[in-house]
Amino acid sequence: MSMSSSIHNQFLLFRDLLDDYHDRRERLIKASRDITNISKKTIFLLHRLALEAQDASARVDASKIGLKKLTEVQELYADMRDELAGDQYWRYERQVSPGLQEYIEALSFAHFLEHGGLITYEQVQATLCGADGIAFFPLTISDYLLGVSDLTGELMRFAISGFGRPGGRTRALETCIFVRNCKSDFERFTPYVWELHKKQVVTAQSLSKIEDAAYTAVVRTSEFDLPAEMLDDIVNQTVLI
Amino acid sequence: MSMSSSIHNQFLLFRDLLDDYHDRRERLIKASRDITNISKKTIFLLHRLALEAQDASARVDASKIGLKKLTEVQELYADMRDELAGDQYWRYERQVSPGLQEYIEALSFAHFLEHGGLITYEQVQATLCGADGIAFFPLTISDYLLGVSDLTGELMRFAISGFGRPGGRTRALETCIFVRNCKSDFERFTPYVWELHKKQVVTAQSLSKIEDAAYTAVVRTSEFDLPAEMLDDIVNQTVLI
Amino acid sequence: MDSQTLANLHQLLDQESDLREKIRDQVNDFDKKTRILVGILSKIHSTRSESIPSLIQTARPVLYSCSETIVELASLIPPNQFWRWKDMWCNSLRTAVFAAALFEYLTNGILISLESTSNVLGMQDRWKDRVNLSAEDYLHGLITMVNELSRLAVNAVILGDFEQPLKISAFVKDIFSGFSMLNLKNDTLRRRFDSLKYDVKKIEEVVYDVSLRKLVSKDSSFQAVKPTSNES
Amino acid sequence: MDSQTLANLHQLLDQESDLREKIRDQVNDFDKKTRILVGILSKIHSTRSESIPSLIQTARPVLYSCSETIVELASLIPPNQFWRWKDMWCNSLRTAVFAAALFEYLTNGILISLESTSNVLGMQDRWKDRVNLSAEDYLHGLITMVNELSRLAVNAVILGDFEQPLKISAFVKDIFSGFSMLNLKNDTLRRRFDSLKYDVKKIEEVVYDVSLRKLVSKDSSFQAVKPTSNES
Amino acid sequence: MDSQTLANLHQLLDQESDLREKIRDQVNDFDKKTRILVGILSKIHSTRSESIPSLIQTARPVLYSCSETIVELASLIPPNQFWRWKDMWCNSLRTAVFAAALFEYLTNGILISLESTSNVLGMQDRWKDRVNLSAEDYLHGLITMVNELSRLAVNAVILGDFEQPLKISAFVKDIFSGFSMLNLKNDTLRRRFDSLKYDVKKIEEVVYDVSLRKLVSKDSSFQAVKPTSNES
Amino acid sequence: MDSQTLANLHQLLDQESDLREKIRDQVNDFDKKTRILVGILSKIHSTRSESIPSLIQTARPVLYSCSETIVELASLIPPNQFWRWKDMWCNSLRTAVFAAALFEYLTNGILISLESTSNVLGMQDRWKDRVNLSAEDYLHGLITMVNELSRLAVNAVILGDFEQPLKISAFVKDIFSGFSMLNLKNDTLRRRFDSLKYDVKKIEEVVYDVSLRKLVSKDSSFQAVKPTSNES
Amino acid sequence: MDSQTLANLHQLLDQESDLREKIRDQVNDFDKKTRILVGILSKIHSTRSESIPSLIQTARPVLYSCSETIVELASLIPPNQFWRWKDMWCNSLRTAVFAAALFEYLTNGILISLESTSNVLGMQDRWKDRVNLSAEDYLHGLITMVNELSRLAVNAVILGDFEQPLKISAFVKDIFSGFSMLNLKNDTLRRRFDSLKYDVKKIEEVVYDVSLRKLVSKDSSFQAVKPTSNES
Amino acid sequence: MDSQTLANLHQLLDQESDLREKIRDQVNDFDKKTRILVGILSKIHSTRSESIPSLIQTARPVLYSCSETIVELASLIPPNQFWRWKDMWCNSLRTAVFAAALFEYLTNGILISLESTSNVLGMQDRWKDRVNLSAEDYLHGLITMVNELSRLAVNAVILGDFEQPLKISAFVKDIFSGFSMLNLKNDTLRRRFDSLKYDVKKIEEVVYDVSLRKLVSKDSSFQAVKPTSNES
Ligand SMILES: [Mn+2]
Ligand SMILES: [Mn+2]
Repeated sequence: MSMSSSIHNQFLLFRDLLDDYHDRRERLIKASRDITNISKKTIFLLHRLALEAQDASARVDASKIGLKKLTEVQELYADMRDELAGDQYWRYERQVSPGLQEYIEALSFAHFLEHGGLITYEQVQATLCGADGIAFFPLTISDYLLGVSDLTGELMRFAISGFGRPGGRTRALETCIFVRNCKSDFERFTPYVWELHKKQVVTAQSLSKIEDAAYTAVVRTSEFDLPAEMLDDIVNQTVLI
Repeated sequence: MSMSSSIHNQFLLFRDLLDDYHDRRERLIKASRDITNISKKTIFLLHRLALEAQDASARVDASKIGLKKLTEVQELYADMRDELAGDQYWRYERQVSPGLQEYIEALSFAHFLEHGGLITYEQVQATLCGADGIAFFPLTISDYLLGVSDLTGELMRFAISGFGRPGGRTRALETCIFVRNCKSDFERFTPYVWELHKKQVVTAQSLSKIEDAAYTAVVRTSEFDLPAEMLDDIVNQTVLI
Repeated sequence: MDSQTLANLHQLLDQESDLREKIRDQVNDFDKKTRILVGILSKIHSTRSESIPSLIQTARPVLYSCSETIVELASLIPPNQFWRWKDMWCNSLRTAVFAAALFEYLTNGILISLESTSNVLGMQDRWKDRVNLSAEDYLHGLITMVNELSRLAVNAVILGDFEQPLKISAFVKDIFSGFSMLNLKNDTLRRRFDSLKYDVKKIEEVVYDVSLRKLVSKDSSFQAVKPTSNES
Repeated sequence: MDSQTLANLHQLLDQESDLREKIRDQVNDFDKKTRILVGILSKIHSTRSESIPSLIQTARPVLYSCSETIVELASLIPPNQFWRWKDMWCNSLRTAVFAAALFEYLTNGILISLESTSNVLGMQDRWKDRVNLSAEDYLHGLITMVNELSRLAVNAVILGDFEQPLKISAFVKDIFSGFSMLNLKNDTLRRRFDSLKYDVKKIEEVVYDVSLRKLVSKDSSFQAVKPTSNES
Repeated sequence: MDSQTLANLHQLLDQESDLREKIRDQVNDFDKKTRILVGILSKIHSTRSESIPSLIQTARPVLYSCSETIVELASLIPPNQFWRWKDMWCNSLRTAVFAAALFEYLTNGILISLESTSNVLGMQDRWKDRVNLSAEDYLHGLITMVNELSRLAVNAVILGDFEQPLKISAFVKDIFSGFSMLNLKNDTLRRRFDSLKYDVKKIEEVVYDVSLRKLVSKDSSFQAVKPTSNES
Repeated sequence: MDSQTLANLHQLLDQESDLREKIRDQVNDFDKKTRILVGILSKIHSTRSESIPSLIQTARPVLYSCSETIVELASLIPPNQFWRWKDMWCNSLRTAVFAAALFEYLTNGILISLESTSNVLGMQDRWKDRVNLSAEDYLHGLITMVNELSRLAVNAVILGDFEQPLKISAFVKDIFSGFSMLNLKNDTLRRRFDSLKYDVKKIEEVVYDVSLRKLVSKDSSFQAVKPTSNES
Repeated sequence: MDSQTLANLHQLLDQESDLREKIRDQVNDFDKKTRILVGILSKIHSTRSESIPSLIQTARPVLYSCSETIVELASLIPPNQFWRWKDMWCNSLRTAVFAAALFEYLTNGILISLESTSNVLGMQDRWKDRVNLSAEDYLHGLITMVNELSRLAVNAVILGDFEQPLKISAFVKDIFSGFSMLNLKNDTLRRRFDSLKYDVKKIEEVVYDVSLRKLVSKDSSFQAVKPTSNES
Repeated sequence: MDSQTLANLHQLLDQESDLREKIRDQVNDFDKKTRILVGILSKIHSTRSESIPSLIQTARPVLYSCSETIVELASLIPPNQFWRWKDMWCNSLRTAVFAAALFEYLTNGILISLESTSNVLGMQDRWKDRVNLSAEDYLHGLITMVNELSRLAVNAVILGDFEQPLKISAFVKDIFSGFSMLNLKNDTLRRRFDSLKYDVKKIEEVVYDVSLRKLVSKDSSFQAVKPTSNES
């Protein structure tokens, strides 16, 4: 089977190109799985620490520990930098996105514990830069929005778990307002980012659960003619006896 | 939050157990992806070599090269041996199966090229043993059947591609009979191995394609009162002119 | 395939298929026992504290009889194949763990360990590659217990027992802290752990109600709520 | 989110959305051009060899006009975002590749290289991070050409041209060997490569038919089949 | 196909198609009646106990009229084909069972039996191969009733009736423990049984709320959690 | 195909394709507006009663701006083709209906009629073959409003407003019993009607909580469950 | 809901439901007629050319009887609601178009226009807001005809008619190149257009087979691949 | 629930559950037999005509053994419950019908009737309320046979038997035109009927190939396309 050598060479080149593409894709998928795992573990860690944290400064400490753990993710992204250089990021976006969104979820949870607010797009991008200040890859608004949208689910768990702890009822109310604002703010982005629709449905469910919890607290407190804090103190004393 | 230390210790142990389980699962998933990739590349390699092979001995050589490439897979399984020791294999069966079936597909293709027949269950298991003769893990009949069932798809490609090559028509007829026997033999296993049902549907499609190809050859040859080989020769001379 | 190969594969598959049937029979049996257990235990919601011990006494033989089924399973499962078949009986096993854990709490007020549960269920170390109690099944059993305890907190108050919710609260918080230490995936355990949070919350609400009422109506007639009839 | 942040994100998303609209307009235009190309090229099946050059002459300006659209696209796409948007125009681009490759075969009887195709389509190296011809799109274009050539082999015989199938056979076998060198995944390219096998087979059948008939009826009247009217 | 076979098949398929149409008409009718029933019964949530009897009086003729539709169905269905067609009317039938069971509870405070329900709906034993009340449909009807009673417990309290939740609690627990004994393999029934658990819990919480606030006499409160008497 | 037929078909299909593009642009615009509306309206849950009017004041211009899009749509749609294109904008339209209905409830405490909603959205009778408000879309909008009101009942209590749930309860029950009368064959509407049942239950539970704790006067509480007067 | 609104909605939904039933009856009737048509037309594959006219004669009354059903439909559909209901009868209508187009080809060898088809089916311009023949349905009917003609090409050869494939080839290529010009965004139409390609190829192969074997005169063979004359 | 009701329900559900297990065992057995049948019958494609009888001889005992399973099923199913359980075995039954129909064609060249199939499978009239062969299952079996025959036409040619395709063509067209007359509302049957069209086409193409190449006598070829006699 003789083939003109120029055709042969061209197809040899294609073979290398395709093999390189598939190999790189595999490496990025694997790295992305690792990133997802670290991020999920960080979220559990943050829940654990936040639950034990009695006050704001303890929550700041919790956040710091979580952020430290997330530097492992940042290192992985630094390693992937060359694979994603130039126009390559967009070629592998679908492989990189899932892990990235999980990372953003974890990062925004840590940020919330420290600042009580939503991490900005610029702040997320800033964590994905080398020492030279150059971004490892461009952060899409879509990944940012989808990542922080997942935060609302974790905040629901945070609010429910903390319910019986000192100050938990107040925190549930605060979280309720924060999540409600998220839902309201994200709403107008849904025409632009298709998957955000589904996430908003989940956010609505989480919000409803937080509202129900806050409602329960208010209803019970309202039955007595005493300030909520005083009622809390009474309960705590009874339990301690 | 005080917790009895025995409970605490017990949950610490659970944490390690679960982390270990998830980490090992990840490692096996990654190894399985690698195995799938090597196996797929081997199948392409075998097609390439088989297409160029002019006679049986060239096909045996092709098979040898493919089998050599598959030792990479065997090494990966040797590395996984400890992870899958004792009762652990069954815990991770679902992670290991897809790659294993792809490997069996590649292996049975190489075997077919060399021997013209179906690799046996024992022969497959034998490739997955250490130097000590001990199996890395137990091979399920289900993985064996599902792996060799995929072979029929590759044989269809093999038969169609080889159609215009010297001897291709005869080989298409042989392959047709082989695949038909596979389908017939596997049929009675379908009540035992659920996924085999779907594979049989694919096998039926492949078989139909091979039959159509063989049919075309027969119909054209039948129009002339000369033996098929002589007709082939005539065609080859015309093409070469 | 030559007919010998065919026959061999066939025989192996038939053996597997037979084994599955035999396991299924045992699991049906196991299932029947745990259904009876659940039936008896559902009475705790209408039983006064003092009668709980005798209720447990009734249930204990049923729980112990589970170990017979487990022995049967252990003799059926081939070596090293624990993980292959365990899904078939894990629902029943989790229910048995739930019962054992609830017994322990109601009797001694403490959390049963995985090891003790194994013992109660008659698991033997030499079978552990065939039948054993995995951490996952143990944890599922505990969550089922907490689900039940949150109902018990409510019903105890109806029966006039204001201490039980406080005890339950302390006990369940410990378990909750234990679960918080784990890194879970998005699987059933994670989903059930999320449900556990609601149980804890419900129990806290009962504690809240009870505490405030205790103080507001110090020497309240609540204390006096006692049924007229004596039941065992 | 404060209103500034909201506004910023909004603006960015609106820009993206605008860009998509503009690209879509260009793609519609590209699509229209390639549809015309396909229309003209479908006439090869009813055109005698000698009139093929003039047929191609008619089509060439349409093909060249594609480069104008490509220039427009290149000016729209932001740096490094080639892979982000390419799916929008890849169907049109593959059709253009198909046309360029078919022209080359019909004119010179050889396979056009990726580089030449790029040139024909007016791709410029300094844009390659915005618009370029990827190997994948090039390969898809070649397969479409082979699909068409297997029809041409049949129709050439109807028109009395018994050499064309032989030429096509040799040409296509080379391409097929090239494709065989690639390691494909279970994606569209693999599926289309499978289809290519059937084209090769079809062409072989025509070669078989023609070869036998040529020999069987040596000085056959086939050779004489000539249409009466001359068309350009 | 010989023309006899064909004619037979033709007739069979046409008959089936006609029959389906006729059944559909009856089912539409049945559906209309049960929709009216549900409409009337939904008023129990805003009706004081003393007016419940007259509300039921209004609904009873509608319930009885269902038996007319059932007679029609029985005359349509060919012998032995009960199981072939029953899915078409099972929703309506379950709603009728629900109504019958709710009537019985509100009137006599007891659970209607499957047999009595059959009678109320005018089922006749000699039709049982064409139309009858299956255990499954009966149980579905009961679950719907419990769903409604958990709402009634809440609404009774709003209307100032603190005894009703206790009665409901005792009644529902009895049903619930009955269900717990059953070996429900059936998927839908199993899933709906899970919904029963939520109803029981909800009703317990209502009883808890009124007990905690001493809104009922101690005696009745105690009854609510202790429906079955002589068990250990 | 003769060239006239072809040219006609060509034109028809091109017009259709252009029209679809233009409608899509308007629908995108409509969608953006309704998303902004939903964003603003979600703030009612954290707004005290007294500030609701000013919140609505902010949202009203956005709602009114929808009528501009509707005018545009009406000018695009060819005569008689309402049913051909309506699916493209029905989601946005239903959201707009939801907003209009919620405004009406929050402002005047009454249910907006289909006709008034048409007016608010700027529908004109002379377009009814091109753009109009169908019963189905109106009903979908109402269900969305009820879904929102059940959350509002909860959130009003959080803000210390115990009367709102009672008002909502009376309002929603009225709508619910209206829906119950309708013969909903339509599958989506039927399924969403089922969601109404949950909303009604949820609101009843809120009314229960505030009644039980005497956070509202007995009278208003009674009103909430007794909207229709002369029955039983 | 006030009772007027409710009554209106009720009536609207009931009317819709009734109308759907009535349309379904007509569509069943339409369907029966087109099934008979298809039955008769399927005989073309075993009928020699000379008997085709009398076969068509048998079928023509059935085709004309379709217009009666169409009149009925036009009287049922409310003004402007063509697009609302058309999906219900579009399958039958497309089959009728197929029959009309096939008649025309077999009788006169030409392509029926959309307008003539409308006339054959008795469509009236003054109903066009209720019932009309859309371009889409017309095109679907044509594709079905081509599918049938590719079978006819094969069967004609079996019956010894070697000219028919050539005629079909010329006729179908004309249609095919017409379709190629169209901008088919519509998904089903696009997919069915792909099936056309296979038909064209199949027909070409039949022409190839008969040409190769010199079963037709050179002239006609040449015609088959050169249907359009004056293009470059 | 009173204990009698409960006990009855318990027994009913347990019986049902046991019965299901027993039926499943029989169905598994049935399935194994039919898989063996299919395995043997797939050899017809590589068996020369003269050896077909002995191949059928091998398979016949397996087919007859199916009747034993059917007897078992008939003894398990309670009176009147045919339609309740039939779905469990319908796949196996259809395969058995397929085998019986294929035997009949290969042996006698004719279509087996529904009644004969019933007899072959050992169905007894006195069981018809428990086990019988429905028209639907019979038709499914026939379609499977036609699917197989279209492959047999191809494979017979490979084995050098050019007459078989003609016989198959006549036989299948007869069945096809029978099916065309039926009013198939049933969705699955309708969809599978569509697959028949492909089979008919495929077989026609085989007949075409052998006719074109004069591999069969003109007469038999003509018969293949001309099964029905007195038509115009
Ligand atoms: Mn999450
Ligand atoms: Mn493969």
